Amino acid sequence: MRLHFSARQLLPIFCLCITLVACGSGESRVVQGNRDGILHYGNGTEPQGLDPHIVTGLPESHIVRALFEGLAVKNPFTLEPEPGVAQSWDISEDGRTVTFHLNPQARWSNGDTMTADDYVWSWRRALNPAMGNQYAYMLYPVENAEAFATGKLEDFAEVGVKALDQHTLQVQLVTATPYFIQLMDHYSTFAVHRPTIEKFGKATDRFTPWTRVENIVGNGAFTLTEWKLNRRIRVEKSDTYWDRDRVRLNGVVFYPTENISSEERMFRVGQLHYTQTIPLDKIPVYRAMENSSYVNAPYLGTYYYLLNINKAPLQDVRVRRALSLAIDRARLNNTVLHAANVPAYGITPPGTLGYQPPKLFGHDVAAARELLADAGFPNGEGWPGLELTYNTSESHRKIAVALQQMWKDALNIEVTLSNQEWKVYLDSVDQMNFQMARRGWIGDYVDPNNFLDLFLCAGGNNNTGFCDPQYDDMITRQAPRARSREERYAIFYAAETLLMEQMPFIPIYTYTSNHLIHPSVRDMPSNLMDSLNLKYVWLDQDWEAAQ
Amino acid sequence: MWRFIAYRLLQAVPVILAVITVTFFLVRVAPGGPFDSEKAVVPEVKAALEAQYRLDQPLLTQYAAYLGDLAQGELGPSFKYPGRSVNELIAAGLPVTAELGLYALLVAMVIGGLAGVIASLKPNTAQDYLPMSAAMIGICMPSFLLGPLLVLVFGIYLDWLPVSGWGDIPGDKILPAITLGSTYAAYIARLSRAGMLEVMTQDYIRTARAKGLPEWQVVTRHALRGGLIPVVAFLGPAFAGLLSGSFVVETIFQIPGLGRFYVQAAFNRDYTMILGTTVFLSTLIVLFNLLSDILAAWMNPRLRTQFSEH
Amino acid sequence: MSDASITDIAQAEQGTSLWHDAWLRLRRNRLALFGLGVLVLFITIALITPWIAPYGYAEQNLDLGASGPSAAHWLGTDIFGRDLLTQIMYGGRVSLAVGFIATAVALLIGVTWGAVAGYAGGRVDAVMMRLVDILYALPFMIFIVLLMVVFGRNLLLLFLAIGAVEWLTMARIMRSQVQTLRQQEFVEAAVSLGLSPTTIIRRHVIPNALGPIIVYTTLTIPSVMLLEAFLSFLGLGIQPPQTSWGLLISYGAETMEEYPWLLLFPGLALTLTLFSLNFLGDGLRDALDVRGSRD
Amino acid sequence: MALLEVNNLGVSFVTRNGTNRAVDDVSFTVESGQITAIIGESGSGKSVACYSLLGLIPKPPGRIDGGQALFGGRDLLQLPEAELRKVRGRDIAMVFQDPMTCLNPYMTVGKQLMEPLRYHQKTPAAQARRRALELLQEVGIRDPESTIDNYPHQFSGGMRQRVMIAMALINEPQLLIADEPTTALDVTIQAQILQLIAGLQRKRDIGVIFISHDLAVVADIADQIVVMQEGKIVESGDRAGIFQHARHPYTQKLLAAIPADSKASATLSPEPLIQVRHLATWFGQGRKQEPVKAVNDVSFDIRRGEVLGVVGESGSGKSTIGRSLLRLVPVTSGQVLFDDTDVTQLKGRALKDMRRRMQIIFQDPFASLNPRMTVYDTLAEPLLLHGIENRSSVARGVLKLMDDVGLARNFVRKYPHEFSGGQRQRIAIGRALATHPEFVVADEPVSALDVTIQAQILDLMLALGREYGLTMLFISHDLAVVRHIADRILVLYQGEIVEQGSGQDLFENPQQTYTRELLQSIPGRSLLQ
Repeated sequence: MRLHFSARQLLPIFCLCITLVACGSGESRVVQGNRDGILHYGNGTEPQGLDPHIVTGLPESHIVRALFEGLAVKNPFTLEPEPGVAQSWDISEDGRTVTFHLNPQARWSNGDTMTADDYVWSWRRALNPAMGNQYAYMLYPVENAEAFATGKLEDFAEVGVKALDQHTLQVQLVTATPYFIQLMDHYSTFAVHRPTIEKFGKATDRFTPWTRVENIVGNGAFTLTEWKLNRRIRVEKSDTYWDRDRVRLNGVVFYPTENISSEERMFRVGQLHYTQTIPLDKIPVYRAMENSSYVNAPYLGTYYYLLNINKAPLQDVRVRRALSLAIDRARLNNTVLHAANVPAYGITPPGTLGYQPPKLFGHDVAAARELLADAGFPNGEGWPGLELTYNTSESHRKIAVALQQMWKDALNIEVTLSNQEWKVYLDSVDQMNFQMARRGWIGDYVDPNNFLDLFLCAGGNNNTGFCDPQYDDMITRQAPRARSREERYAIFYAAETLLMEQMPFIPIYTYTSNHLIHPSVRDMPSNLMDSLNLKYVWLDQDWEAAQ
Repeated sequence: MWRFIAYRLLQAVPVILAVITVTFFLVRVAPGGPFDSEKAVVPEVKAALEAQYRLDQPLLTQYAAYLGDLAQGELGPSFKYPGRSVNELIAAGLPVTAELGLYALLVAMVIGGLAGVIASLKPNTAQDYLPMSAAMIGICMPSFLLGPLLVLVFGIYLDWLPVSGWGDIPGDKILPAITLGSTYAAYIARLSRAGMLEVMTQDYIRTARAKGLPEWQVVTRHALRGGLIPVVAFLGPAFAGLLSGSFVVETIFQIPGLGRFYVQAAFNRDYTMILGTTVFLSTLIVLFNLLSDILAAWMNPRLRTQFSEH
Repeated sequence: MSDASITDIAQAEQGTSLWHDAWLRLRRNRLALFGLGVLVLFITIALITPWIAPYGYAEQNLDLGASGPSAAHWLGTDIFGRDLLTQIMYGGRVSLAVGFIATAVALLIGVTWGAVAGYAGGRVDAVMMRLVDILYALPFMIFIVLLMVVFGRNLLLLFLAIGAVEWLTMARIMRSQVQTLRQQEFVEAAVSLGLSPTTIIRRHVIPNALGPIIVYTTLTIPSVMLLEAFLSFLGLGIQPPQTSWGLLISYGAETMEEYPWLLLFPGLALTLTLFSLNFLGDGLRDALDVRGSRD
Repeated sequence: MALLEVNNLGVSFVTRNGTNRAVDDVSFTVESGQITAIIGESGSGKSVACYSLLGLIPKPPGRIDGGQALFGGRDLLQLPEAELRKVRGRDIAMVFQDPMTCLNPYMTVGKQLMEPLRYHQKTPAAQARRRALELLQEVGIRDPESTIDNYPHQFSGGMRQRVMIAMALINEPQLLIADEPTTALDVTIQAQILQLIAGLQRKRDIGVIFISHDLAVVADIADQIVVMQEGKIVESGDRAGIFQHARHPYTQKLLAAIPADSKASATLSPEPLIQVRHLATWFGQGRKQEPVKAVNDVSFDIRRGEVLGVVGESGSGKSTIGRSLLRLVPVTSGQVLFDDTDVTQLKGRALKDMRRRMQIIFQDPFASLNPRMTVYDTLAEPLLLHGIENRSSVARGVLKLMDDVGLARNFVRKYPHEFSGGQRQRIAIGRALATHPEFVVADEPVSALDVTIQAQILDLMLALGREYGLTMLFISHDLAVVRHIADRILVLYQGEIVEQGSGQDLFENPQQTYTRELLQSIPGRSLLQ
């Protein structure tokens, strides 16, 4: 091997390759996309898979909702249910029987007609415990669905879902559930193409390649044309979808944009139309731009700290209330969070279909110090210490550090921080070995019940040790029987007041959705569920003129 | 020669086996399982999931089953990506990481090598300190700082190079390679400087000068070969370091490499994925160590003749 | 034979001991002195930080938020309004501690492991070095992530984990040094005197193998500091409100456009430490190189 | 007109601790067709003078203070670098001391040989290759066709020096400067190289400057001799003038230092201290490779108080014998009886006690002392280890040793790097004597020293031998030195004893052809009585 190059020869080669490269990276994807009707969408992490009955994350839901469609669909502007595969539905007098009338035009992407039997078979697959569907509880309002899903019931025939004929599906509910139609938009209730699945193995098999590009059969507005791992997923307009005339996009490309700073940079150089989120410290920069692409809107979710009320010193309600009153939520939001969110004083986000939660307290340091003194820790003496557990993330750290100092200044108490890696944090919360832990809950459907049922004694996601029979009774028995929405909300209001008096958790803020959306993207409204309906979205080529 | 390679490869098998065993049990000790998620999972569903992936069997049987599959080259299904096998994910990720590692090594050798050689010509003068300090920047600027900085300057302000991606837009491999390679440029600069200084004091350099050759020919024709052997011997460990550090660069530049899969797998307790990536990364490291040892030996004629004799 | 008394020895012309001789040579190397000066300055500041820090390290001023260098805050403040100079001083305590202690751990294990493997040779050497190969083959970053995840996070584990990974190259360098020294005649002379192998290693081999080790150590310290930063970047390093230069740099990197000083000053501290370590290391290596002295 | 005329040349080195004048006002001339020898000990400036003419002294520390160097009508000292390089490559060529390191190990011999030709005269490759083959033939390399493409490590020391000479002559230079070309070679090979240089000089009628520290080496071939001491020329003249009637005391001292006589026979007790029976030490018993039989079935006795000399060339196994006796090297088979106990079977404590009674002195004074231990520590260590002195008395013991070996007491706290080669060897001897051994192996103790220092060390060893009643095994490749110090001599060739006898017998009537060849190769044969 002869190393005979000399420094003189090497220099020209080096300069050559520098000039070759410095010719810019050509036309940006956004400009191309606007011309070809292709939306470039920053989708967060790499999707796990596309089987509606297996996936759990948000990134997966965006793609599954493009490839499949439920019986009903959320209108992106009003969030009210719209006809999907079911062109209409009627609810019985006592609200316990729902009959869906399927749209005869509804087709699978391989041309097969959609039938009611598809739904019976699909719901059986979704509820089958062997499937391991973590969102099976979406169908629990259906009679005996929970029994079947927990293995107590073998025969699926007893579950309240029947195909009266090819195009009529009748569902028998356990009790009147006003939000049941909304659940039909959740992908774990979607129908899946039986022949395709059975071609590759048993119904409940998780390893089958039926969701591969060459095999997948869906019934949504788009079909899957390319999936390059950790690179991009491309879907194109389906020509079998019943409402295809309304669809104005020719295709969508989803990018796994895990690193939020890189995602923002891709947006800035025109590689993305839409970003999943935005780095906290970039918010003031974008907000200052005129006709900025920064979009901020309320989002159906609450950020709060779980309090383990079985562990000292949190078993004393006065301590819990003191901790909550000592926090200046407005100041936290305006400084560290750059006014991106809304301070919260309860669990239910304000304006959830018109429901306004009670506000029992505000930022009151004097009252907080008094409460703490009553509880036996005057000016922080004898304070045993308190540990706040949170999972590793930029914003969680910033909030925790700010609050740690607020408690120190206001109550002169020591709060130590324990930053844990994702799975370790989940394990700590699950095993209740924490004193105070960060928690965020995003609504599955737009109804106060989805937030208030968190703190039921048997609530799977309670994790506070709080259990009040009177509260349970109001939520599980009284509310469903309310004859009108006002009466139901009054019961919810009373229940939430009782809850906040006990303060098993410290609400911090109500989520907001934060995205960078290119001005050329039209009819992609922000809504409380931040839900994406690609059927309505279109790209306006001469967006600059409009500005 | 081939006996030597066969011998080293044979030695690699216990090394990789040890790596698998250590990782297999270490991962299971970590708190949190593959199926925990923020929304509490119904116990029955969790049990069903664990049964599907044979996690409910005793640890030793799982270990034996895993080795059995591994023998046939089957790395098992991924927990996090149902429907995809670890083989498939690695097949997608490995070539990218290896390619990124090679380009980074190239960058490190060019920057480090040039800096080291130039510095060694006039030790302890400005011509020594300037290139060495420039190469030193690589060490004190971590990739999670250098990457974004390069992207800002070349990607956004100058708009010369793409901001992210791998292989889609021409030129998108340059910034990641520089970011990853710069750390090792410093090591290589120091090694090549020391190597060259050592060689320049050798007698055969004086002979070359006595022949009346100009200084730059003395350096390139005579000094370079001997001076750069320590650098070549260092390529093996450097590549190992690059592979380990690659996933930061992969996250910053959205590169579909194995490193990124690995971190996701570690954080999601995707046991089969962790094992699969560890096995492949270790094999890549062992192979590359072997390659750099052979290359270093090949450059030295004395060892080369010994090789070809037996 | 005149009875020589101890005093006779004392008056003996005080030979310049090697370390003393090395110090004389080092003193003439301006750059190495500059490096030594900076290091001593940083270490003293780190030691007396609690008494001289202008502000409490956790003292926040949320309304102020991130502000540039000003009269009140010489190096500006971070997003919580905390004084950056104080953060850098406290960060220095952790970074320098991690840097020096983890490297010391690596030095201790690496030197002894390499010396024994190099001196023993044969089968012992083969086994010991195979173990080093195994650890080399293990992608060490992943090994640390798993270690930190499994055993949770505390500073001691951080030192041990980093030290346990950095000693591999140290062991290899030491082994090759010892193998060359082993053939030196003064080692054979020591054997012929009847000294035990451990004494020979301790008194004759290790002191003569320190040159390259010192140079490598000056490279290890900064890379260990960066490794700590990397672990903290992943959220596995130290816990807030503790901080380190690495953490400050990783936070600064995220907001380098909006608040550049948050990145500039911690970066400067680390770079300065790195350069002074390297100048000192080179100076030390040249000073200790006996060959370069008289003949 | 002289080929090279050097007038009042001055060269000094600017170092941190002051400037020292290496060459002080030196003038000499070199005639073409003659061999001019420059003789001087290390540090006398003989090499610096020649190197500075060709600009081979690195300028920052080195500095030419003045003088002229007329060659072919031009003053070399004033020539610009580019011009000087042309002269250096084409008209004046050099051959250096150590052939093992002077050839580029990473380049084939052929390519290095052709390089000066290709660079200076741009001759095409094929023609240059033919020229190279001719030269290799001329310098005596058999069958150059098959070896020209080999690498340097595939040649022996002597062969490599021949290649160096061929490389120097390829451009038909007018002047050849040879800097101690044979010092690193075995005596038989040294003789051949000396003949080669003399023969080539006559055939090509070129000027040769032969630099050496040993007058004996140039005794046969030098026409003119220049003697230098501490940067100055103390005497110069033709060969006969210098050897027969040297005027300057330093020259006389150099002449006297050449060991010329053989040791008077002393009466010794017949009773053997060491008995070696069928000793064999093989290396590299790999599975398949053929083991190297360094020492193969050797038997001999050493009587108490006797100095047994072992003579042989490199690779003859003489050092291995010494190390085998002291168990520094694993013995393959055979017995070594020391005072009737078999050393080869000893273990642990017994081996350690035995080690006290046997010691070794090495060749290279720079490598045999731990650079990081003061003289005091080096001497105190054996005294304390074997309990010869205790904590309080060790200081006295160290000083006594220093007196015995002739080292000034106030050097006791100094480090090895602060001593000259000769002083270091004295320290090594002191260390060996510390344990009051009965038997000492001296492995080429003086080969690396200048001639005058060599003489002093030999006398010291003889004196200490008598005073301590030592039995000694003296190993060397220099027959003249061994004859001077040894009572009896073993001649070793490829691991086997070829002949043995007293110094006198061996010199008068050598039996074996190899011994005769050895005797013939002693440089300055004519000087010996």
